[in-house]
Amino acid sequence: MTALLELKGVTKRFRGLEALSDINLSLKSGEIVGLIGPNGAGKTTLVNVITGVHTADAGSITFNGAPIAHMRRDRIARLGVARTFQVVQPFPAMTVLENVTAAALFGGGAASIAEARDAAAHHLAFCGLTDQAGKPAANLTLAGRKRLELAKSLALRPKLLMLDEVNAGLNPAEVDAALELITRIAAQGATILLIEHLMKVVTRTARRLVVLHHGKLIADGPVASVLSDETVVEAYLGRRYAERMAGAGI
Amino acid sequence: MLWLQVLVNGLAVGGLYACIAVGFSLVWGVLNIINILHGSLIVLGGYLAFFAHQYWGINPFLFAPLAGAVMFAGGVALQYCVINHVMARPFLITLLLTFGLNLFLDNSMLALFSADYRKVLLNPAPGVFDLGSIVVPADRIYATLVGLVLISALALLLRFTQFGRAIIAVRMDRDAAALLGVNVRWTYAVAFGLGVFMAGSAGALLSAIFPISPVASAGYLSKAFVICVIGGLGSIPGAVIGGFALGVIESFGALLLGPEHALTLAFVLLIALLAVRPSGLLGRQGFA
Amino acid sequence: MKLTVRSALAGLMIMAAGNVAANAKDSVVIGAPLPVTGALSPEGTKLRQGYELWREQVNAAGGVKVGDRRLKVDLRYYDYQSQTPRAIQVAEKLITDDKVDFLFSPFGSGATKAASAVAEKAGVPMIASSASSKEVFDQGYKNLFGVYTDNSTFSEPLADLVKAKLPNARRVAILARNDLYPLSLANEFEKSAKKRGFDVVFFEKYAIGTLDHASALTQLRAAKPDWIVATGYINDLITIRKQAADLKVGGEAFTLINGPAYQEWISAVGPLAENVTTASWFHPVARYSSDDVFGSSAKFVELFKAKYGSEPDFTQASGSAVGVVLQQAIERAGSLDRDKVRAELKKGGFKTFFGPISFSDIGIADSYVPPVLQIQDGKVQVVAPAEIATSTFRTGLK
Amino acid sequence: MMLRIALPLALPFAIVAVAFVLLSQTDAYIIRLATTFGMYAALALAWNIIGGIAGYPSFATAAFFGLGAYVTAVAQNLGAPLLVGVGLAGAGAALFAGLLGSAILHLRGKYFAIASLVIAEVLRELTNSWTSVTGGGMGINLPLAKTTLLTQPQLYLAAMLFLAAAATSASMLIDRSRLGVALRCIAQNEDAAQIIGVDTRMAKTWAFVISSLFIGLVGGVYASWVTYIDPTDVYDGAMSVKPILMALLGGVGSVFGPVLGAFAYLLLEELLWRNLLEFHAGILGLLVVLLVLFLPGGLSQIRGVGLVSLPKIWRRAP
Repeated sequence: MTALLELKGVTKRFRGLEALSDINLSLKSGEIVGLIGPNGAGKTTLVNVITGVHTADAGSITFNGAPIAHMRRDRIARLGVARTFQVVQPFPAMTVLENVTAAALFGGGAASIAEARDAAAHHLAFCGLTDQAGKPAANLTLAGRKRLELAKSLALRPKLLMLDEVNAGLNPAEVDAALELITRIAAQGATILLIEHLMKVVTRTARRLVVLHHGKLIADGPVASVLSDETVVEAYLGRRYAERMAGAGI
Repeated sequence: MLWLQVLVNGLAVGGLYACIAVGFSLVWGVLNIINILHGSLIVLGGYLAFFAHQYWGINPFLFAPLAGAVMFAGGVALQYCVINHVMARPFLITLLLTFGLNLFLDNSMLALFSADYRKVLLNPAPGVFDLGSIVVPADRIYATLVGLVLISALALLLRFTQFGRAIIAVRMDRDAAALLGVNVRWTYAVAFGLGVFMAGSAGALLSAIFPISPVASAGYLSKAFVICVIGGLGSIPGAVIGGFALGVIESFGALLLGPEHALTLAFVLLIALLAVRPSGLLGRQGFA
Repeated sequence: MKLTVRSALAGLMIMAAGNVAANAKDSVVIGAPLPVTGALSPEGTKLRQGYELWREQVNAAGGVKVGDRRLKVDLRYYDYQSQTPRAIQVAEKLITDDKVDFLFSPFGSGATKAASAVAEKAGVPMIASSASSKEVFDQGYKNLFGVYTDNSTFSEPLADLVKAKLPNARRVAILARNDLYPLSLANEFEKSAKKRGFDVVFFEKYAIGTLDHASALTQLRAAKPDWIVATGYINDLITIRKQAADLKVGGEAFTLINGPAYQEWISAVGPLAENVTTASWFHPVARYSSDDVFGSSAKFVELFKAKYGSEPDFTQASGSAVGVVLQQAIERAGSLDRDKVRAELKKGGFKTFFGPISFSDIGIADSYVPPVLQIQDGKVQVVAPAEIATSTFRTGLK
Repeated sequence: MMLRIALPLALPFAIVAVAFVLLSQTDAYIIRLATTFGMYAALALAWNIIGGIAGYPSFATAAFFGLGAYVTAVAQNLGAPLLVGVGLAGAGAALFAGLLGSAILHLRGKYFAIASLVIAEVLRELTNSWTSVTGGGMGINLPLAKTTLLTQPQLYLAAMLFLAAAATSASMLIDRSRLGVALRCIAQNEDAAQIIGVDTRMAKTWAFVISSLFIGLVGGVYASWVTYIDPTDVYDGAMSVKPILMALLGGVGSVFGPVLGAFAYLLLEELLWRNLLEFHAGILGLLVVLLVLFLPGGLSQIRGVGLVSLPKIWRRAP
């Protein structure tokens, strides 16, 4: 099976500072991959480069056989690349249903507004938002807005779904619910890239783990082997992990 | 020699342009308001200087800071009592508010002072600096010098006083500034007041150079706009650079294309600049 | 809330309807579009002063004599905001809504030209106070009558004067505002100068709204003119005069039109006004005796000073002049009938304080010689024609 | 389905036709006011497409208005009939907007506002200095329209009302189309719109082009109506601000808000102007201030003017 997403030698600089250097990464269809690394490691930059928010300074990105490194964001989205934002990005004055309808209409390729609305209702049900459908998006709770982000992403009928800190700011119960949702999404066949701080989330759902540190990919492999990789643990994960666990009180 | 004189002309008017634009730029940068009122405020400063000169014989170049100070109080009050109510709203709303205020102020001045053109007549006349084949009008040099002193004072105030830092903090991130204990409402009011101060003193500085009339306000506003876009929105050094740049561009435009096309060149450059570098010559990159 | 909105709307409607009140025929209704706000508001104020003085005088004397009745003058003003299309709308409104008998023109050549089309369509005679460009009158309209003489009546005597007093002057520089009247005037000056063998070494236009004239004047200076002519409105000419001095622009004669005939211009430029020449259609030194409500130029000036505290300039005088011309035409016709009044206007021969007024075939006054003026010792002096001159032409500039 | 398309197409025109029949026999003053209303409504509706629905605060209305006016004037002076002249005005403005859009539609918020504001200044300067074609500062006269069925005032009343109806139809159709959804997404969060696959560049350009098409057409009819235009008047900055005021007065972004706003604005403007010779503009300014301070959502905030608060149409179930 060929790779769904293939990054080769991707480099991104901001004012001379290398945010990503020479990233090589390949995701296969149906995989759930965890992407971890401390703040400023370049995780969000990597997502931004893949989705076309930033253009890579060097390297190639291929999605489903098509080069997308210089493609506009909306076209990349229509090819089937969806993402959620660390800071949620709803259309605040629209209702929850309208938000998802818009996503189904454009990224999801619905033929008409009516068809898009039907699809949206389905995705809302899937994400457990049906009873909130008529609310303006701005009135949702944080957990609700995160779910809305997910529903919008699903409405794009993504082949690749990148979830950026989808659990940040949620309480443990909400995190559990979100994880359950992610597992169900994965079951539908989409490739998922899970960008996370919380190890618990990653280890519970992902089989493969990628570690970014100072813009470099320092480890890539099955969860168990990455976590036991001495260099990763000692040079980076061990300290961070410990601090984080202590800080989050988990 | 002709070219040198044209360059000098451009720089001489450029200094005045810088004075016109700084207050507008400050308000734009800190309050995120396009202050349509700015041109009328310049005219009002001109009237203050005119009457001060007529009744008390005060030289307008010396009077400029005083005109600014008087109007500063008015500016603070206006912001605090009126404009502050819509600070959180989209800029279209604040723009319409200042548009309405401008209609009101313009027409009030028309009713109070009539539209007759007036001008401060200095006695003795300041004359010119004659440098052989190049002449430079002295009054423009005085106005530019006083203007640059005031602008520098403003820049120092912003950089080195606690209040100045508060203004910059509010400009960067108003919520964070509020959390750090900055009184945002008051900061906005004073920042607006400083913009009005600069408009008022600019008006006084121009009162001996250009005719004063309420109908002149739109012309000043449009100059301020163009200068700020050239120099960078909300940047004080940018407004100064933009002022001189516009002066020189217009001057050479008139020479190369004929006086009737002086502005065309400036505008064409402006559009090009907007398309390529919307933040202006000195502004920060991005769509802040 | 609902109630307030509804009642407010109702109130507004009543206000709107109020103005269209009945218009019984005990008055002559004259419509006058005025630029009260906007760029032309200084001129609008002046015109209105002229209109008001005339109305006061006529109404104090009982009104306009129409047959054996005396009708009061009812002037209807609306602000056209110095916008020409708005002036057209105002003219239209005055005709159809206020049902005026006659019209005075808006200010200046451009707006007059535009509004004259409306008057022509409706067949309403319109007396133009302040239009002097041929382009306004050559449209073949029958209802337009202007009390100003043609622009060439400025350029010709001035060119004669410069030619006579400065025999060595050869080079002429012309700087014109790119606007109907100033440009038309500048073209006349070019013609008059060329006719007399001058070299026009510089002819440039500047855009409306130009704040700074340094570059144009630098080029003008480089052309080394003996005689400089600049056209525009008062604010342009204040700046041009000042910047010419700033740049040490030389020359033996300096002509600026329209501006120096206004007292505000002289106050604004101060000593720099010395020896600047200009021309205007009226000056308080005029000594015409008249058949109009004023009786003579001197009496008009006296009444004007009594009411407004200053000597009338030509724009203020033109406001009264259109009044007296219309009044005489109505009184001669003995009726408010537009055709009859128009016929009287065409006949001309009005003796007014402004001068003897008759109109050429195209409707522009051609019956008097406007004075050439020069500022001397801070005062406006008439230097031509010789019959009414109060001083002699001085050369050089301060 | 057919009804969803046919109704917005037909309804505004039907209303306008009735209005025309009723108004065309009234006196010239009422006709002039009604014509002005048609013009204001069309301009406000057109602005609302880019400024309200798409949320791009355009100050280029004066630019397209002036451009349309001058295209018609020049075309008619070269011998083109009125209809061709006005058609060219609309096409010219739309084409210009398409080209301009690629240069300035990537700017956001106030940067876009400033860029669009400068366009009118540039066009005014160009028109001023291109004397051989435009007549420069002297302005340009237009030939009187030849009419057979209608009188002159009736012709322009019909034309402006027609444009207002067309702009209403266009707004209603956009509102319930993919384009409308795309524009609303852009207005609320452009980055998010791109992420869900909205071709924002295309959508914005279409909104700008459609908006400018109507503004150009209105400019063309206006030029023919007043028979004389000059650069200062048709590129007047107030022409850019007025439609915004009207839209704001009626409620930004809604379909019928601009129409109501245009009516209210015209009523105010006319009343003040008729009754106050000297200070009408000053009072208007004061009213604008009060409006912004106390009715930031427009007239629709007042109970009793519920007319405009119709539900957003595309929200309604099919």
